[in-house]
This record gives sequence, C-alpha cells and structure tokens, in this order.
Amino acid sequence: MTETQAPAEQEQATRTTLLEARDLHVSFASRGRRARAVDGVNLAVGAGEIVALVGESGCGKTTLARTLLGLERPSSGSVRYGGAPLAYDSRALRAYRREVQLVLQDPTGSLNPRHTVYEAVAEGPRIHGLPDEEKVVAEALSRAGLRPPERFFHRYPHELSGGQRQRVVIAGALALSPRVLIADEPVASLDASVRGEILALLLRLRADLGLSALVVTHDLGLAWNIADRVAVMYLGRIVESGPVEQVLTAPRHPYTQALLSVLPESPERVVLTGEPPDPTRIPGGCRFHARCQVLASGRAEEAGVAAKCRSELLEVLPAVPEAQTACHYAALQ
Amino acid sequence: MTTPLEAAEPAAAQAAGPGDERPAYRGTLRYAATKVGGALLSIGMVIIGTFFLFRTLPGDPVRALAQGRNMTPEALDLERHRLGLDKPRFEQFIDFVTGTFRLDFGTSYEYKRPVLDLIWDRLPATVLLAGTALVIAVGLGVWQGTKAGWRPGSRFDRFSTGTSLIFWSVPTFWLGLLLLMAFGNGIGPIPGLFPTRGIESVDAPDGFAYVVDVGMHMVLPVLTMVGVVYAQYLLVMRSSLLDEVGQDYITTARAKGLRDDQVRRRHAVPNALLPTVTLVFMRIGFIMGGAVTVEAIFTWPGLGQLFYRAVKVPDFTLMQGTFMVLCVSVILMNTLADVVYHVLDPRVRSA
Amino acid sequence: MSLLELDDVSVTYRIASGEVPAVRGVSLRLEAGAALGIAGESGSGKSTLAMSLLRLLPGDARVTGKIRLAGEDLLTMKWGRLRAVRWAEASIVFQGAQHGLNPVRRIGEQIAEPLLVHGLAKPEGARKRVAELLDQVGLPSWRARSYPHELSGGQRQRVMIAMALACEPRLIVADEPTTALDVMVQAQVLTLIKDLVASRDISLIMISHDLSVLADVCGQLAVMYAGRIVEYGPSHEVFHDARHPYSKALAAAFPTVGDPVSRMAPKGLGGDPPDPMQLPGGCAFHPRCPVAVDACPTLAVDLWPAGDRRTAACVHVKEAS
Amino acid sequence: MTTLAWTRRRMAFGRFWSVFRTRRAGVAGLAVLVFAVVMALIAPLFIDESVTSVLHDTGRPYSGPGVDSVIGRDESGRSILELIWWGSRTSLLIGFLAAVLAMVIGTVIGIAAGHFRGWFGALLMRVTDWFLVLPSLVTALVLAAILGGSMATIIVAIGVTAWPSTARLIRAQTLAVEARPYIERSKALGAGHWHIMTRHVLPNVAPLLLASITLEVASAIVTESTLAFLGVSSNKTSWGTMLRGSYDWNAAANGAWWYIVIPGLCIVAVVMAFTLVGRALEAVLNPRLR
Amino acid sequence: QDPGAGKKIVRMGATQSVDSMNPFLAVRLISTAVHRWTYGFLTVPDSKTLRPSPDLAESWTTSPDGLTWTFKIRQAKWSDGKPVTADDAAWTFNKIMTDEAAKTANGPAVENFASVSASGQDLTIKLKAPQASMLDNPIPILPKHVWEKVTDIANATGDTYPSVSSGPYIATEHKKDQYIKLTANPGYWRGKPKLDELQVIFYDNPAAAIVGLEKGDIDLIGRLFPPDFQALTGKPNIEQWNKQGRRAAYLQINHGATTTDNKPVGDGHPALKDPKVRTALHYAIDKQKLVADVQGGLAKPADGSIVPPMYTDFFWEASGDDKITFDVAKANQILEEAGYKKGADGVRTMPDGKRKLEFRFSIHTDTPVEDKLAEYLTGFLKEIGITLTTNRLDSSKFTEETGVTGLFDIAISGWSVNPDPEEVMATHLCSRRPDANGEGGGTESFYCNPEFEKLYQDQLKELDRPKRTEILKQMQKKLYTDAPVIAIYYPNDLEAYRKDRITSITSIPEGNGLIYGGSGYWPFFTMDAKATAASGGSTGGGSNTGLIAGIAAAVVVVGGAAIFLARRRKGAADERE
Ligand SMILES: Nc1ncnc2c1ncn2[C@@H]1O[C@H](COP(=O)(O)OP(=O)(O)OP(=O)(O)O)[C@@H](O)[C@H]1O
Ligand SMILES: Nc1ncnc2c1ncn2[C@@H]1O[C@H](COP(=O)(O)OP(=O)(O)OP(=O)(O)O)[C@@H](O)[C@H]1O
Ligand SMILES: [Mg+2]
Ligand SMILES: [Mg+2]
Repeated sequence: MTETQAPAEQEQATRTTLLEARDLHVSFASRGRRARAVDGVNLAVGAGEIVALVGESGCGKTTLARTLLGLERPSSGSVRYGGAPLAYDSRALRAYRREVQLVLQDPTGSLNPRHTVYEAVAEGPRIHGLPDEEKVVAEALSRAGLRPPERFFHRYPHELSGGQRQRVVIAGALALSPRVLIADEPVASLDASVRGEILALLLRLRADLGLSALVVTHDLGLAWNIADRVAVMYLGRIVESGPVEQVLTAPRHPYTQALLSVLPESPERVVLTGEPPDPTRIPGGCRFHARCQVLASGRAEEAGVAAKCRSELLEVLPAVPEAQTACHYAALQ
Repeated sequence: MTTPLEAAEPAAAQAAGPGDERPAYRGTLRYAATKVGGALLSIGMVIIGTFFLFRTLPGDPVRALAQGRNMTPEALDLERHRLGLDKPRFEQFIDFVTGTFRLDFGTSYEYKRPVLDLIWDRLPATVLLAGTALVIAVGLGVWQGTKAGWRPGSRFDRFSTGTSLIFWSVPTFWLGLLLLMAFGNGIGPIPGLFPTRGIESVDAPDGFAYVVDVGMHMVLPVLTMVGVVYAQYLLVMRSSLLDEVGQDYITTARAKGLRDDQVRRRHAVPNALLPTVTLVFMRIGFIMGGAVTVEAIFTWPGLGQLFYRAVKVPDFTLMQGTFMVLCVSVILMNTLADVVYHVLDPRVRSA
Repeated sequence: MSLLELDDVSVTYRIASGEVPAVRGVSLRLEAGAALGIAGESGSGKSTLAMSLLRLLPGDARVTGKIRLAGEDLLTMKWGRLRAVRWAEASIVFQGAQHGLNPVRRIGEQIAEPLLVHGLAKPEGARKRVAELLDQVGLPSWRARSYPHELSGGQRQRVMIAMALACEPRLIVADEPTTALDVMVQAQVLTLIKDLVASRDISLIMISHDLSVLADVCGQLAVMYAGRIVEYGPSHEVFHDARHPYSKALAAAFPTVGDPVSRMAPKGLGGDPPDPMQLPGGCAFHPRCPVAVDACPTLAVDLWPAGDRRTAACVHVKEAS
Repeated sequence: MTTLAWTRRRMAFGRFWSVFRTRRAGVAGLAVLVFAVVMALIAPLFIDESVTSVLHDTGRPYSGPGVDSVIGRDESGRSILELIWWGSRTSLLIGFLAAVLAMVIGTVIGIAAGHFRGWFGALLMRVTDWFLVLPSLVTALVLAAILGGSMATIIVAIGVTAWPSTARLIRAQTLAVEARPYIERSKALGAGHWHIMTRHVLPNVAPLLLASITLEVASAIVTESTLAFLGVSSNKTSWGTMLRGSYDWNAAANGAWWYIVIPGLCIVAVVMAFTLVGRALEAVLNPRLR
Repeated sequence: QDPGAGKKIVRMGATQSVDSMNPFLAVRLISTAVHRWTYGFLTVPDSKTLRPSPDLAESWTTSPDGLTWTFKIRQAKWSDGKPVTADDAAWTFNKIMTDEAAKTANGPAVENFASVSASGQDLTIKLKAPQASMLDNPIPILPKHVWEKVTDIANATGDTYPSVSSGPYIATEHKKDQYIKLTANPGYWRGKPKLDELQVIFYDNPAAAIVGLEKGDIDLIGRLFPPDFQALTGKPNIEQWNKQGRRAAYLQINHGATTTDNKPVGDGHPALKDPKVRTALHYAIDKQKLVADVQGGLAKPADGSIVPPMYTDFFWEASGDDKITFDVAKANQILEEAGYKKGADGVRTMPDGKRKLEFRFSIHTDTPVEDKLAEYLTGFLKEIGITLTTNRLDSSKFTEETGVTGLFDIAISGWSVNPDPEEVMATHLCSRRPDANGEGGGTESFYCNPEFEKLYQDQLKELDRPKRTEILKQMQKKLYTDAPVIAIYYPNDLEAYRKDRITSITSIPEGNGLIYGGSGYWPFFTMDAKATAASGGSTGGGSNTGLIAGIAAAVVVVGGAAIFLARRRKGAADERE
C-alpha cells in the first residue's frame, strides 16, 4: 500500500481563481431537439485546488469538462483562464492547452495502440515543439510513478496493466507542465485495488507541483478521498457546491441527500425513481422537482414552497468557494 | 411515484394503440423522405454527370449517325438541327435535362427507335435473369454462409469458403465461356444439355412447356451469374454470423435452454441477415456489371446486351440512356435497401 | 443438502499460446434461499466460475471438479436434461445488460422465450406472465413491445432480471449486474434484487468487484484472487474486518463518506495484477502483499479457518489459528 | 534511438509474421503472389516484347502442347507460355496501378470525409456514395469507351470506379479511430487536423489499407480482363487480351483449350492469391476481425 | 406439341443484328438480305451469270440517248392480295428522292434520277445522265398502300407483321436481336418456295453460333470468320461452303487528301505522297502470309485491285511488269534510291532528313482481323525501316478521319462488290471527296485523277458490255499502279450448313457461288429441307428434352431438399455447445 500525504490545512479563501466557467451554456442538436447539456454553470477552480464535480449519468459533467478544455464551444457564457476569456483561434487554443490538460476515464482507449509509451508521452511536447524531448518524457514518467522511466519507453500500451496505462496518460499530460488537470472519471474503469494508487498520485502532484484539478466523477467516495471542494450537478446545472466536509456530511439539496443515501453504508436510502434526466426536456420550475423526494413526501407542501418548486426558476449559483445550494426548500432553513 | 415526464411518455405510446407503431412509423417516413431526397440528388448528379461525360466525346455525333454513308451537307445540317446540336451548350443541357425528366432519352442511332422503348423492351429479360440469379445466389450464399459461420473451421466451412473464393476470383466471362463449352456444346461425357443463346426457343411452345423452355435457356446464364456473385453473400453472411455468435445475447439464449438450432434460427441468423440484406441491394450495381457480360455471351435480350451493343457500335444516345437507366435503378435499389434496412432493424429505426 | 455444491472446480482455457488456469480449485456451498457474493479484481475468474455453473463456457474451456445443483451433477448431465435445467432451475443475469438482450427482438418476446421453450406456458399465458414479470421489476407492461435500445441501462438490467425470474428458478446468478450503471440506478437495481431474493426464497450468487455492494446484498462473501477463493465468510465481517491482506486492500478502496480516516487519504494496492499464465508460486498474492513473509513464495496455500464460519488463505491466519 | 526503433519495428514485423504464418491459405497465396510478381519482374532477362510479335519465332497456329511449345500456341502460332509470361507484366501492372490509384483517391477522400464533420465531410460522403452505387463495371466500360483504350485510360477507368468502396472503408475506420479517446486526448494536447490525420488516423488505417489494396488489385485484374473481353483493352498483351483473342479466334471450337483455359487459370490463380493474402492480412491486421 | 412439326423449316444463324426492318433505313447486310427475300426489285442478278434479269420488272426498254428507261411491271400480287403496280415502284423511288430520311439506305441509287412516273404497269424513269448500272438498282419495291401511311420515315421501325411482301417470303415475326421468322409466300409469282419457314436467329457470340450449328439449333450460317469455319472441319453432318467471295480488302493510303476544291486536308504523312513510297509499301507486304495467317488460307492474295475474282467478267489481275510481288529487298532498294535513308534506330527519314517514316495505321475497334492485320503490317514495314503504329477508332470516328478530315496515314478498308462494280469505282471519284466545309463525301481514297474520271464517264455511257468491261479493267489497273489503295486479298465466302437438314441448295451463281453472302434470294428460294419430325427432334433443344431435363432438375431439387431436411433433423439430434 502506498503512503499518501494529507495536505496541510489550506486557506481556501485566499486561493486565486485559475480556471473559471461563467454562466456557461452548451447545447447540442439531438434528434431534432436541443439538448441543453450544460445549462448555466458557474464554476471556479483555484490554484492548487482539487474540485470534484459529481452527478448522475447524463447530467452534463463530461460536456462541461470538454467545454472547459475548449473541445466544445459554449453556446453562451465563457470559459476564463487566468482571468481572460478563452479565445478559440487555433493558436490561442494551442497555447491554452499547454496549461490545462485532460485525463480521460478509459486509459486503454486514451492510448494509441500503435504508439509506444515514449511516443504517447512525447506527443504533447512534439506538438508544442518543446526542447529536450527525451528528458521531458523521462521526467514526466517518473513523476507519474513509472520508475525507472527508461524501462517503459518502448512498451506498447497492451504490455501494461490498467493502472500503469492511466499513469502513462497522466504522464502525457504532465509532460506539458500544465497548471490545471481536468480528469473525467479517471479511475472509473480501473480495478478497485488500483484506484487508490491513482488518486494518491493526483494528491501528490498537487503537493509537489501545485497542480489544480477538476475531477469529474459519480463516486462521492472519490470526492471524499481527494477533493477540497465538491460541486453537485443535476441536469446541466450545479445544484449544490461547497467544501467537501460540509457538503458531504451535511447535504442541503435533496438531490445531494439522495446521492449520499444510496451509498451502501448509509442508514436509510432514498432511491429516486424515474428515468435519468433528459437534457432535451428540462422541466420548468426547479429542474429537480419531478423527482424530488422532499416534494413527493409532502414536506415541501408543509413548508409552503411546493408551488414555487413547480413553477419558479432558481438562480444560477455563483462561483464562490462557500457552501451554497439551489433549492427553494433548503433556502428556508 | 410517477413524475409528470414519466407519465407523459407511456401516454404518448399508448395513444398510438397496440400494434400501431406510430412514432416509429413516422420516423420511418421521415427517414424514407430524406433517403428519397438523397436519391433524387444522386439521380440529378447522374444526369449532370452523364451529360458532361458524353459531351466530352470526340467526333461528331451526326456523322456517327450517318454511319459512313454519303450524306449531303444539307442533310447533315438538318440532322444536326433535329438533334438540337446547333444550339448553345447550355441550352442543350436544359433540353437534355427536361428531356430526361420526360423520359425522353432520344432516339437510338443503331435501332432508330426511342431509347426508352428499347429499354422498356429489354427490362423484363434482365429483371428475370438478374432477379433469378440474385435470388439463387442470395439463397445459396446465405445458406452456406450460415452453415460455415456456425461452425467456423469445420470441413464444410473450409470447403465452401474455398470454393466460393475460387468462383469469386473467376472472371465472369471466362466462367460463362467455360460453361458454354461444357454444357452448351458438350465435352466428352457431358452432353450439350442446355441452349446457348437467348431467352426462349424460336418455336417456343405454349403453357407449361414454355416455362420449361425459358427455364432451360436460363440455366447457363443464371449459373454463370450465381457462380460469380454468391461468394460475397456467403462471405458476408459468414462473417456477420461470426460477429453475432460472439455476442452476449447468444450466450443468454443458450442459457435459456434453447437448442443449438433454435439459437441459430431464432437469434443468430436473423440478426446476421441484416448486413447481408443491405449488401444484396448495395451490390446491385455489381450484378448489373455481371449482367452485361453474361447477356453478351448468352445473347440474352436484356439491358446488359443492349448496353454492350451500344458500346460496341458505339451508339452514344443508347449508351447514355442505358447508362442512366442502369445507374438510376441501382440508386433506387440502394434507397430501397436503406429504407428496408431501416424497417427491419429496430436499432436504426429510431436512431 | 445444499442447493449448489462446488467441489474443487477448476477451469482452464486452452489458447494458442498455452493454457490459462482461470479458476483453480474452488469449493463452495450455497444453501437454498441464501445469497452469496463473489468479489475479486478483474481477471480473477469470477465470470468464468459463474458461466461454468450452467456449462455456458466456450468450447476451449475445460472444467474439472464437481458442480452439483440440487444433488445432480451438472458436468456429467445429459444435454436434454441440461437444457431443462438451464433457466428453469438456474438462470443468469449477465455483466453487460445491453448485450445480453437480442437487439432486434422485442423484450416481451425475449422474456417469454424461456417459458415457451420449456413448455411452461402457452403463448397467451406467456404474455400475461411477461406483464406480471415486468410489473415485478417495476416496468410498465407496455414496455414488452419495446426494443432493448429504447430502454435505459437500468431498465434493460431490470428486463434481464425479469427474464431471469421468468421460469421461477431456484438459483439466479448475477454477474456484475450493476457495473456500468449510474449510482442512482445501481441503487434501484440492487434494491430490486434484494427484495426479490428475500420475498421468493431464491438463491442468489452475485458477482462484483465492489465489496461494499456485495456486503449490502449478500449474506456470505467470497473473495477471489487469481482463480482461487482467498477469503470466505459472512459479508459484513469480511468487509469490515478482512483477514486476507487482499480483501483488506479491496475493502479499503471503498471509503466511507464522512469517515475522517479516509479523508485526503485514498488507499490502494501497489503492484500489477497477476498474469494467469505465469502465476507466482506459493501464495499467488505474495508479490503485492504488504505483509508477505519469507514463507509465502513457497507456501501451499489453503483456506484455513479464520474465525466463526470464516476461512482465509493467508499464512498469517494459519499461524493465528 | 533509431536502432532501437528499428529493432522494435523488426519485432513488430516478426510478431505480425508469426500470426500471419498460422494462416495457411494466406501463406499459400503469398507464395503464388511472390512467384507471379518475381516472374513478371525478371521476364525481360529472358524474353522481350518480340514474343508478342506475329512474325518472329512462330509455329503452327493452334498447335497443342508438345515439344515445340510447352503449353501450345495461339492463332498466330505464338507460344502461349511466353505470351502469358510477358502478358503478366501488363496484367499485374494495370492491377497494381489501378489499385494504387483507387487507394490514393479512396484514402484521401475517406480520411477527409471521416475527419471533417459538417458540410465538407457530408459532401465528400455524398459524392462517395454516389460513386459507390454507380455500377462500376458499366461506368468503367463507358469511360474506357469514351476515352479510348490505352493503358492509362484503362487504369484511370478502373481506378476511378474502384475507389469509393475504399473510401467507405477508410471513412468507417477513420470514424472508429476518431471516436477513440486518444484522439480526444491528442486534441487536448493541442493537436491540429493534420497531426491527427497523419499521426493517429493514417497509421491506424494503414494496415487495413494494405489488406484492402491487395483485394483491390485482385478485382482490378479481373476488371481489366473483363474490359479487354468486352472490347476495350490497353492494346498490350495481357491475360485479358489473350482471352479476348481466344474468343475472337474461336479457340474453343478449334480445340485449342490451352488458349482459353491457361490464361483464365492464371487470372484465377493470381486473383485468388491476392484475395487470400488480402483476407489473411485483414484478419491479422484488422482488430475488429481479430 | 411442337408447332413446327411436319413443316420444312430452316434456321439461319446470324452474328450481326438487324438494324431496322424499315427498308428505307436498313443498311446492314443482314437487313438488306431479309429485304431481298421479302421484297421484289426491278431486276435481280441471274442465278447463273449474275447479269441483271427480270424480277418485278418483266421487261424494259431504253431510249437511244440512254436517259429514259421504261420498265414493265409484271402482274403479281402483294401478300395481302392487292396487285403490284408500277405506281408502287414509282412511289418508292419518289419517296426516296423527296424524303431526306428515306434516303438513308439507298439515297445514292436515285441520285441520278430526274423523275419517275407510272401508268398502269409501266414505270418510266428519266435520268439526269446515262447510267449503265441502271439495271442493278438496289431498291426494294414497297407496297404504296401500306407505306404511304407512314409519315415519319426516320422513326418508322417497319415492325408490322405479317409484312406485306411481294418476294418469296413474308416476315411474320421479329424479336429484336433474337430472331426473325419468315414464312413462305404462297402467292409468290415464281411459285411458293419449298421451305415453309425460314428463320434468322441472332447470336451475339460467334462461338455460341458455331455450337448451335453443331448441335442443330441452327441449320445454316453464312459469312463465317475463318477460325470459326475451320472449327467445323470434319464435323459430322456439316457441309462447309468455301467459295470465292465478293469482297476485296485493301489499304487506303493518304496520298495527299484534298477537298473538292483541291485544298489539302488532314495530316497525312508527306512521304506517302511519293508514289515510290507507296510502291515500296506494296512490295513490302507479304500477301501470301497475310492470307495464310490472318485468313487461315481462306482468301486469295490480291494481285488485282478492288474487284474480286469472283466476278470473272470484271476482274482485272496484274501481270508482267505491272505485277508487284512481295520483295523486301526491292522495297528497300526503292526507298534507298528515292533518298529515304535509314537512321541509327533503323527507321528511315524523309530525304530532307526532317521527318521519320512513322505512319499511323487506322483500324476499327473491336475487329480482331484488323488487329491481327495491323500486327503483321507493323512487322512487314519494320523490315523496310518504317514504323507503323496502330490507331483504333470507333466506326464513326474512323469514317470521319479516313473519309472526311483526312487525319490518317494508312487505313484499312474494303468493299463488298455488287455484280456491277460501278458503285465501288465511283468511290474513287474526285467528286466524292468532301467539300470545302468538310461535308459530304464518300470517298474511299481521296483519289482524284482526271484519267480515271474520264474512264468512269466513258463506262457510264458504254452500254456494250464487253467494251464497258474493258474500261472498268483499265480503271482497276490505274488504281493498282497509282496505289491510292493497295488491295491485299479477297476473302473467301465461308458458310456452312447441316447436310442432314438442308437437302438441296443452289448458290448464286450456281455451282461455285455464294449462299447467304450473295446478293439475291436464289439460294433461299430454291433451298429444300427435311420436314421437322413430329416430335421434338433436333430443333432447339425442343420442349421434350426440356421437359425431361426439367423433370430431372425438379427431382434433383426435391431430392436435395429432402436430404437436406433429413440431415437437419439428424443435426438437431447431435447437439453441441
Ligand atoms: N455531441 C453530442 N451531441 C448530442 N448530445 C450530446 C452530445 N454530447 C453529450 N450530449 C448529451 O448531453 C447530455 C450530457 O452528456 P455528458 O456526456 O456531458 O454527461 P455526463 O454527465 O458526462 O454523463 P456520464 O456520467 O454518463 O459520462 C447527455 O444527455 C448527452 O446525451
Ligand atoms: N474465452 C477465453 N479464452 C481464454 N481465456 C479466457 C477466456 N475467457 C476468460 N479468459 C481468461 O480467464 C481469466 C478469468 O476471466 P473472467 O472473465 O472469469 O474474469 P472476471 O473475474 O470475470 O473479470 P472481470 O471482472 O473483468 O469480469 C482471465 O485471465 C481471462 O483473460
Ligand atoms: Mg461523462
Ligand atoms: Mg467478468
């Protein structure tokens, strides 16, 4: 078992915002309809901060992550890096992508089976024309925990284990010395036993390099394991966000509560029925009201917000580090 | 606990009533409409392409019409005028397009009859020949492909795949010539069993005997076409069956206690057939190519023969008309294939 | 007599480059109405074991040992009898629900198929039964007319469960029924399985690599490593107090939210998963084991008693006892 | 570094070969193919164009296999063996060049159509589909008839009608490759269109191309012979024109079976060899089939 | 039951298809042959002498100036019972003279007509100039009452059956590119033919036609290609018919193509303007070898010009000093002396050293004989330091380049000569060259020689046959020595028929003449055959064989299906995983 370092208590308020989404909307044409996959998101990742983005399948997490990387263009709103809005000409994008890097869920798929580890890691430096390619690659590999790096240079992905592959992918990102890492479900396809290793690596990189990270996941345990802050997303919008300890131990939004309640160890579970949300048909009022257990159980009625829940739109949550939630019912307490 | 959205969904489906697939049906219609639109576009491209292709022809079509006979300059001019060749290129193009839409493909130099009439005369024979060959080839290919794919590596598999590959490598005309030599003329112990030309005897009898007569005439040409074509159906059926056999739902079917042949007949084959069905239609153009050769060898009075003659003369009006008709029919077949596939495969239907 | 008895079951795949011992000498016992969870990392032989129960393995797999279902030996059974046993006595829910259903047939037909094949119902009755089954798994009956792709992943998995229930078997094998499903849907499906098993006295074998899920649903837990069972016991005990270092690592991989110990401290297991064709000698886990001792590479491992109704295959357990 | 890369490449080839070797049909095909190609290449060392002349070294027309000529003579008394040997050069050359032409067009269009989404890709796909449904033999015949029969014309006529299936295949493969996460990763690393097309897509479609080009050569050889038979030929002695000759000069009725059977068998053997090798390559190289 | 049972039917194979059944339009040999069998003409070549003899015209008279001809039309009936009158003939000629479309097939034959009129059975034709070949008029006389209803000749197919005929046969059925059925005309004025039915069956594939003859699917096939003919050697029941033909094959040489206003056209090689070069070419050609190898020995090497030896009257053959025999050394010597020196590559150049002697040889696409000829000629000319490259052209382009625009050096050519050679002679007249606009024409050689012109005019006026023959021979000699065309050989007429079916046949001319290849209907009028046996027999794999084979096939299919099903059952029993 590898050791992990618990970071010193950090002053979150003093962190400067590095990457930010401002009132971001992304929509797709889907079977003749518009799927509003991301529907008004404000989110900030501070320097050296690890933010977890959690939510159900199809709620727009991946789309948000891709948009942050400039792989998808927002239909409105903007992505800002270092305070300036992201420009979409190829030059600016390329420069941006030295700073912000992506790690995907499926390490096997993320590596071209015809490229050796060396080529895979060197791809970024080559695209950006970095000098001292071999040195950069070796360094990135050893940072990612593949030591000694030379042993891995000429291996092909199929000669590596899943965890090693994910390390190669991370090394590929590190080779460009980015400042932000966006990881979309980085451990979802890995074996449970390997999972901890990779997460520990992320923590170590943050400690060593001051790397910020946005980790997209549907696993609350992961957020608990490594994130400073968590944002809960539902149907294209962030419905609750704040420091991990606060949000995960005392959730305020019924959706977060439901998510936490279905974890195996929880005493009483609230299983939401109904289908996964469909971004082509976002209900009016609170977007969660159709599945909301608080509304269904009549507690909202008692509190007198039921009508509001059904008809009144909620404000888009601002990108602040403090705990906040978008819920008519929670607003009362 | 039903949510408004969930409630709305089954309501819509129930409104369609049992047995009625309205949403899917409407989807199919829309799909068919776009496909037909695409086909029309393709046909338009065929028309334009044909015009320019045939306008690049060297030589003077009027003189071709004269076929080396002595014509006065006036007569040539008159003919030129009659064919509209004295007009500017653009006007010719407009004439050509409107003519084509009115199904007026001009008059054949060779036959001195409207090209459309000729094509219309020849169509049934080709449909008969190519249709029969196609049905047999598909039947044979699918049957052998199924058997081979179900037990890959078996003796039957190796034998049938090997044979089909050999046939696949054989040029159509060569196979036709060999068959003509062997079964038309008779070689050694093989008697000359089958007629070698045409679709019927000159003194064709009536009734059932006529059917037999035509059937006898069809043997060699159909055999030739089937021989060359069936391999691809076999190979596709085999590989798509192999694909299906690896799927989990086949294991599920086995786990359910189905007999081996039930698994094959109910699950594997119907699913594997889908790609084969598309291929059948997709490769209609290939069949047409085969028809040209086979009809030329066996004097089969079909479109292929007409086209072959047009190429040999060369009779450009006829060639152009036949070419367009062949292309358009292939395009239509493909469109049909798309729609059929769409109807057959529920996965595509709602996509 | 137990419903299912496995006695020294081994499965070997023959492939071009040699033999893959996927399952190596597994012995298990399952009482009627009980639920057994099998956990283990990818490639440890869980699915192979599950498939061997109904002789569904491909032709290149060789199974040895004894598998007895209600006293009958499945491995020597006649084909006709085996077909009758399949689904009617024991059914199976596969790993990927989207692939376990025939994509071009309506789900109603597919659920009804085993009923008709086993002669348990006439077409009319089968239709009624399908509606009933769909209702039991919480799907509206008009869904019978849908095609698999028209359903969400969770719904498909429920259809698979409905199908598994169709012939009212005595045993259901669920091979990773919730992997690749969303948290919320996963909870729905697990609740459904739990309820069904509890209410009908059906035995369940559930496979997963998520120990926490298994601990939740099953009474007993078996942890597999490299084709062997390395720990066996009541699930909560195994989960919270594992005796085998591998089980420990596996359990630690699933942190409890709110537990300050795991906050900012993800735990994992170093090293690479074993290559089944080149298994280390002795205890197969020793190269990755944090508490390995000198004896491990040569030790003849066996499941040693490790407490009340518990066994584990670790030298430390042996020494302790 | 480079030597290492070389050894790795050699090893990769060795791996490929060890898999390919297990496919007996493919190996047999390869043997035939190598034989045919080598024979065609070394032909000028032994014979020259004059073997196709009707005036030099001719024997009795339609004399059968014997001491005088190993496998008989044609209608002008030329040796069939020599004609086949010399004609293989034309057949193979046309086959290869037409296939290469089809490949180049097909690859460029296929990759572009798969890579560029939006109207450009859609347009390319439309054009490809259009060409795909055209009855290729018929189109080739029309093209050859209009342009006149020379070697270049025949190659162009075959190449221009054969590329769409390649384009289709390449496009499908491109789409499959582009859907892989490593493309996304590469984009996130800052890669442009060119980088993705040449570094990721092309290497991944290349094996498929290799397989498909062998299959394409096979069909080009058949098409060439068919075109020759239907009366548009390259005016050079090829197996197709020989068969045409046997037909024109009614070798069948004159009992000169060797004139019909042997060139035909050569076509079948070589086409079959290409097909077997192509299929074997496909099976070994195409991950989907593996 | 076979409907043909008990009838005398002869089936003729044809590898050429009918272009049109409308006699105004039909130009193909097969179509004109069918029209010869179904329609009457003014005159018909005599079956023995090939001289014009009465057909529908019973008798005729000429005015002393040779400009007015009066034909007496015989009392005969159309097959629909209407009488044949001079009006029918007059209408036919007038139609061709007035309707552009009707000129398609036989326009030139009425070019010289000033007017045509009829009164009763008397037909009067007034000519613009005297015309000795008047009695070889190739126009079938059509029934006015049928054809006058046709307004658009250009688009009339003539496919109305039974046709209204006055010849020995009536066309009763025609399936395009499949077959034509002709039945005997019972009211034919010479009497009903011996055959009941004559069928023309089309083959695209000559090999299939030969197979058909061997099998008895067809009884006769005309105009055989040498290898096809040779293939029939020694086959039982087959009579091979190998006689002198009416065709001459020659090379057309661009010796300086000009238009009617004597302006040069085209891009012919300048060397060919030199008669010495043309003579050298002539010496270099081994006609014997061509005959032996290209025609399988079934032709006669040409020592004359464009009239084949079959026409013994008109045939002229070179002899003595005029005669050019194959002699490479001589050819080389001629070229050498004329200053065409060989270069280092063995190719000669023009005396001024500028241009090499590299000629194009224009042939038709898809003609194996011409291809083969080209191979040989290339070889021959190489021996005398001349490079020949083959230029294959489709027929319209070929006609244009070798007949109008003059874009050729040497081209293949040939002519099937009618009993009167006037027509073929006319193709070498100055007036046949294209005009300044590149229109018109019909020249075979771009030849324009005043002496030749004069001879032509003389023969037109010369009504005394022996004298006219002499003039025609002089014209041939002129062509031979001037060499605008070089005749290479006269292909034999090759035909074959089944002895067991056709019991008697008279060729034209009788004895050593032609059957199908000849002009006129004699062979087919006089032909006799065995009656078809009552049941099936040899005809076309008759329905009986068909039935048997069909039943056999059905048995095989059913049996196969049964075995298949049985095996499936068994297969279901032994299952596997
Ligand atoms: N390119 C696209 N075209 C159309 N719809 C899209 C596209 N990409 C995503 N969507 C839709 O947007 C919604 C959000 O998708 P997204 O992939 O961002 O979800 P996610 O939260 O990452 O889900 P998961 O947990 O399953 O990965 C989904 O409903 C999806 O169908
Ligand atoms: N058909 C086969 N042929 C050869 N080897 C196989 C085959 N199926 C499985 N194996 C091998 O057997 C071992 C066990 O596989 P199995 O699928 O049972 O693992 P698993 O525990 O179910 O893994 P997962 O969690 O990934 O589903 C693996 O090493 C696998 O590579
Ligand atoms: Mg996602
Ligand atoms: Mg598994």
